[in-house]
Amino acid sequence: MSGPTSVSTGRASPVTLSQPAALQSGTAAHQRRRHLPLGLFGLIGLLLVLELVPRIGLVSPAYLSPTSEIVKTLAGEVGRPSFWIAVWDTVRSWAIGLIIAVIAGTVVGLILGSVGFLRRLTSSLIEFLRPIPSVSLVPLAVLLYGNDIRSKLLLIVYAAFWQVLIQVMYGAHDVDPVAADTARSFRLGRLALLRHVTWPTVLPYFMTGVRLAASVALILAVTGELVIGAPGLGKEIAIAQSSAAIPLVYAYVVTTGLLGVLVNLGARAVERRVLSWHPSVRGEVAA
Amino acid sequence: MTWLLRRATSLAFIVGLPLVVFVALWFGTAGSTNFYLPSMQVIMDSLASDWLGSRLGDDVLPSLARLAMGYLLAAVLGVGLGVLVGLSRPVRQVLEPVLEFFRAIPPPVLVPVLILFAGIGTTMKVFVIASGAVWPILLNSVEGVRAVDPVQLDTARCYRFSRRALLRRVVLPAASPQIFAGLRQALSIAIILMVISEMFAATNGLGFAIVQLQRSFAIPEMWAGIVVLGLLGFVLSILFRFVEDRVLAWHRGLRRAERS
Amino acid sequence: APDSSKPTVIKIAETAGVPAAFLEYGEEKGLFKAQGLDLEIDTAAGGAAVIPGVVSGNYQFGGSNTTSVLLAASKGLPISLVAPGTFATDKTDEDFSAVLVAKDSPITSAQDLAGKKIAVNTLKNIGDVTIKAALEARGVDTSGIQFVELGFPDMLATLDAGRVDAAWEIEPFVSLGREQGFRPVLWPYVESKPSLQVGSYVASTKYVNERPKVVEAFQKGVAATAEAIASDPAGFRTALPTLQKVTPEAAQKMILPVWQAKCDLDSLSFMAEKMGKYGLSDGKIDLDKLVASGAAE
Amino acid sequence: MLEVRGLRKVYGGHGRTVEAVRDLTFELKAGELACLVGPSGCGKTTLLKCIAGLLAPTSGEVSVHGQRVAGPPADMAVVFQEYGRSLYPWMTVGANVELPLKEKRLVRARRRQLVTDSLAAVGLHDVENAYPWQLSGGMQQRVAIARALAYEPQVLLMDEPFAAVDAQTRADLEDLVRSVWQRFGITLLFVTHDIDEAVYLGERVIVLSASPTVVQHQVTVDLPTERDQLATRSLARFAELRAEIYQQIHQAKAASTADRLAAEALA
Amino acid sequence: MLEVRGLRKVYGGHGRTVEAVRDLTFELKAGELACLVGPSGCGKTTLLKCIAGLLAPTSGEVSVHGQRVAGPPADMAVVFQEYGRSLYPWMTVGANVELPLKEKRLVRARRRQLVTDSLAAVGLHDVENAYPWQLSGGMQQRVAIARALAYEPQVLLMDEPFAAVDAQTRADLEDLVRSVWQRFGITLLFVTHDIDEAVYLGERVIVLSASPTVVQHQVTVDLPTERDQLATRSLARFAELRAEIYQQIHQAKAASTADRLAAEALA
Ligand SMILES: Nc1ncnc2c1ncn2[C@@H]1O[C@H](COP(=O)(O)OP(=O)(O)OP(=O)(O)O)[C@@H](O)[C@H]1O
Ligand SMILES: Nc1ncnc2c1ncn2[C@@H]1O[C@H](COP(=O)(O)OP(=O)(O)OP(=O)(O)O)[C@@H](O)[C@H]1O
Ligand SMILES: O=[N+]([O-])[O-]
Ligand SMILES: [Mg+2]
Ligand SMILES: [Mg+2]
Repeated sequence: MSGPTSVSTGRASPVTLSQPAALQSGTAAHQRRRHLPLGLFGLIGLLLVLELVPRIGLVSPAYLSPTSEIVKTLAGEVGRPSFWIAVWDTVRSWAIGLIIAVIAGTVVGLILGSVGFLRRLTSSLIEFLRPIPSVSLVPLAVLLYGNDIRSKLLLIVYAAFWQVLIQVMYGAHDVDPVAADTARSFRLGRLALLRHVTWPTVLPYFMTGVRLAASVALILAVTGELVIGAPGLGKEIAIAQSSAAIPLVYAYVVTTGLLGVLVNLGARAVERRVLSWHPSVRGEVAA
Repeated sequence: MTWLLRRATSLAFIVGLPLVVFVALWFGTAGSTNFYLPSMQVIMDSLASDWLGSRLGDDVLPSLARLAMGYLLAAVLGVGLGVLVGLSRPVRQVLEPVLEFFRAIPPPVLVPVLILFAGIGTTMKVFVIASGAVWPILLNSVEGVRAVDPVQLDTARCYRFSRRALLRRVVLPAASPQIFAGLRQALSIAIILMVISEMFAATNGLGFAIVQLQRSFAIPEMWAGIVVLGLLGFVLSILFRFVEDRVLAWHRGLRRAERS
Repeated sequence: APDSSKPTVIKIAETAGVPAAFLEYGEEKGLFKAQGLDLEIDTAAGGAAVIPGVVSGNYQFGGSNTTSVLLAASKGLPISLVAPGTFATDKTDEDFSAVLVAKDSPITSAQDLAGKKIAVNTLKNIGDVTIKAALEARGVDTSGIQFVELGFPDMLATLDAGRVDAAWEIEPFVSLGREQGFRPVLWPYVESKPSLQVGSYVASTKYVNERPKVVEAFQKGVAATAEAIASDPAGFRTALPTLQKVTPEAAQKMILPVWQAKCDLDSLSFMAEKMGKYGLSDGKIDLDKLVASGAAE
Repeated sequence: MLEVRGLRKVYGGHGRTVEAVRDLTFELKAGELACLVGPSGCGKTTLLKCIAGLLAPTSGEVSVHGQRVAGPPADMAVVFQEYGRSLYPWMTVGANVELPLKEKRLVRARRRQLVTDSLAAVGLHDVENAYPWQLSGGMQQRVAIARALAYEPQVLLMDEPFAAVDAQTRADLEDLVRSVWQRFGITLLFVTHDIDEAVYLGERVIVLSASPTVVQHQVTVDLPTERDQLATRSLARFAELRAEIYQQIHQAKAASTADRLAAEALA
Repeated sequence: MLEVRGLRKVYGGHGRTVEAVRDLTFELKAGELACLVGPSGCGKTTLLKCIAGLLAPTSGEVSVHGQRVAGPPADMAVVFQEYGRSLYPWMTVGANVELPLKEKRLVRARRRQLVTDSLAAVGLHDVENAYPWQLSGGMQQRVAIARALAYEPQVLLMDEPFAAVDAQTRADLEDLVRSVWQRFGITLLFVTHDIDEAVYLGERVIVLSASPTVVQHQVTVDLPTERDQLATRSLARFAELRAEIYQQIHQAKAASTADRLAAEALA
């Protein structure tokens, strides 16, 4: 019911906050059409700032290339197969690593989140392992797998796994007791409880976890390539850096960022579908 | 008596599994000949001699200071921006792609740009930490705010709460369970970013030392450093839980009461 | 023994840029093939993976800087030095590595570096060791110098902003910096020891023991490539842009390192001694054990 | 004072479009107490939300104090049907009642007094320091009522406020509401599904039809102003009024069923 | 069939220890329909949760079918007071009703039929595809009832199930509950705060005292089995029973007030 938006509520104190859906003008379709351009404005604004900062001499263009230069370089790269091979290398390891992390994180998270005993038993070990950065596992990864994709995967999975795990655990812990009591009173089995009550409650947390994991995985894919030298965008960045090709560095950085935006657009679209019933989404979809 | 028993069991839960894993590793790695995977005993030796000695003041403390500053900055930014973005759809629509763009840029490639603006000192490292830790806080704040019960909001609006009161009394408390989920996640990410930030332009710090040890092939010392990282995360998470238990006492109580 | 009809495939990791171009040049000219080797070259973006990769057997050979190799050896890593990599020049005003200062910096000579803040890409490695050695050779007090770790690509901007006093750069950043007005005040490699052996190829001790013929073939390939470049430097410069991400202009202008057929034991013991002196290693590095047969004269 | 003119509200989305309210027009004079009855799902809550400025009508308008409602008007309090969710679980009962008073910038002493008095008025003396979730359903509902009373509103909207309390308490609360209304001259719109309650409480009863909703009927309650649970309810006029309204609601439902059957026949 | 013996429940924590239920002992025969009344906050919901196996008693025990209750017993359905939260917002109304039937492994056709029938029985024909949060309070409550009915339980516990529905619908639902009870021989425990409703519905009315709660009184409702909203309610015996129970509850509250005053005087 609450489609957060800003509406002045008149008289004494103008409060800008969540308004019932009906106060929002326009139909669902209309809003969806408006959604994209608004986001584009934001991106365009950012690009403008990045164009101006080196142009007005705030930072020397030798170190921070103006947007136009980056776009030009990027346009040149896009025509090359090697660019797409690098993108593919990164995206592939990202996707595989993410899938592994999401599945493992969800399964373990659901189990730990709903079985109090196991959660208490493992919490200290988790708190111990979680802050260990993937990057410090580089020697181990290289030792085990060299600069093979599996090295990257180890780093990606290790980093992304925790994101999903923690969110899912918090979510599984947050099941509405009345909802759970209802299920129990109808003698829903463990699996049915999981599927029909726990999982829908976890879903919003899970989606946040996946979005966090997706970007952490992308970060680790690129970082892994940078540090280990496994093929992909990160390696291209490192090579461009070491040959002082500044616009090229930024072109690859921008590519990474755009990948991130794409990933999020996808996640949002999925979210709108699977969470259409949730207060955070239903206001936005309803007229 | 029961109090003592409760304390004892909760302690057993905390140390139980780590102890088992430790013992397993101790015997599993005893007599290891792999240069990169030394025996637990060697690691523990270097932990005691090296890390609990001079490095504590030289490397661990400066790291902790930067960590604290970066985490605080991330928390303020994340909650502040998160509430703003969560409350207003236009703001969300404009900012989301920009935020996602930045979120996808790996800190190691962001660092050179940060160096341009923030130099190579502590400021830069604090920004690097904040730039990574802010995301879970931001995302969870946005989602937490968006999921506030509509009836609770309607109530506040009816009583014409000021904007401030609405935020402080309704939106933030209602979103606080999820905000805390984000803060907790950010804590370990901040530690990770602390390590990454110290890979650039550093002269001391826990992350710096670990990378340095790794590069100079002091492998047992490096593993000992990683253990210190883990211990650090562990201690901080206990501190965190202490705070969380107080701030979210109502939520715990609510859930427990309803479950009892 | 290498079968001449079917070349032995060798996985080798080397630093991106000019060092990797060296191997690629030799491969392209068929100089390794002539020894029955087929190189599969991995350009390591960061150096972190090379030596561990060699130890674990993911690579048969790896190129790294000499200091790192000696460090690894001093910690007891089972590796052998099988061939030389790059060498510094013997000209004290023209090398592929220099300490630069900003155009308007008050620092005008190496003497002024005392007590200053200098950026190096890796602390406690070849940069600070050779800088200290070179300055001491000139009688400068190095005790007050503060080294800061910074990536080569980030140094010029940082120098420009005045956040460090000087920066130890390598090519192509040295040429690039000089074009922009940065001034070299010290040539640490050459000035600590002319024709210093900067790079080295290593293999695991186990591999050296088990496949002496392959090692020998590799040494011959390196020697032949070094010879080819020495006899036709222009040819190498022309080939550079096709091998690595180097622009043709930079390839023509940049100062190249030197390659030689055999290791320079003097360089190695010089480096080992300085490393001991500056506390990088706890003294004794057994060079006899480290350097594989056939690697040096 | 409170005018509803041509109000229409259509809910859409999620594959379900409902014309909750079709065309409502009525008016409350300042200081009047009217009860609103109508079948379940006819749009009573919807109407109240529109009056409270929480929901924008599809067409038509609401005005309070002669001003068109665009957001929650000043000095209006609402007791929500979903009482449980309208209390803040992170605050004690006392803090829940006090918070709106803080927002009204009352001084501490006055606030404390209002909190204590209003909780006592709804029969909750000793729960000030409990959390809402430590209370039974009926107790929670009374806390929500106490909060509205403590606010000392000029306009009070109550949505089935006694649904979860026992008969005895309910009778007490009914008398409380009437006495508060008389004492402070509040304008009060009271939604209930209990016809006896509507007659007992109101000066007027507005009967809504089944959805799509219009005002089906209005009955002026010509009972004496001073009311008494036993005496008033046993008046003959009480029974008449009760019967009249019952009859109207029955018709409302029948009509809607007839409508539906007719529609189905056509389809 | 359903036995409650010496049941005691103390809530603790958050600086507030409440002895919600002190000592309850009563019993329901198979196929009996008993109504439970008592002042707000006296522990009716608490008792129901203990019977449903959702809450462990502090002492005493509950047994169903001669078996001690440790978890939710088979073939028991519960309609919760917090109907809103007991419906799953992520499922349509139809799916909410159908879910327990799936768990019961009924075939699809049978499930569909039960869903349609039970929704129709509570007067909701056309909301199967709506989400719970698109419905009015009273409609949500009826969905919760429909879900319990569709489950075809042997034991049915209902916690103020008609609190949010209008008088007419309420009357219809009361008759529905009685007819279902008669048809299927269900054992039914029905919590209400409406004394008339308790008398009209029940074969027996159990009156609880105010907290700390004991069984204050039990009244056998010796009205004819066939009941009719108008005829039954106008019987003299109905009025007598009603008065008796009213009297008892009044006493219960008075006693608790006296207790409290005495306690305060001592303190
Ligand atoms: N989770 C809880 N924690 C602490 N106290 C509780 C809790 N739940 C209920 N109580 C207390 O127990 C007593 C009985 O509550 P219960 O909900 O059983 O009453 P009830 O008879 O159902 O009331 P109502 O008719 O208002 O629903 C109340 O005093 C209440 O404050
Ligand atoms: N958020 C919503 N989205 C879609 N439909 C809604 C929404 N809220 C209410 N409705 C529909 O509007 C109609 C009127 O609902 P409303 O809650 O106003 O009824 P009511 O008169 O208060 O009923 P009750 O007495 O049961 O509380 C119902 O058909 C309901 O299904
Ligand atoms: O684990 N990470 O380095 O993000
Ligand atoms: Mg309603
Ligand atoms: Mg109750």
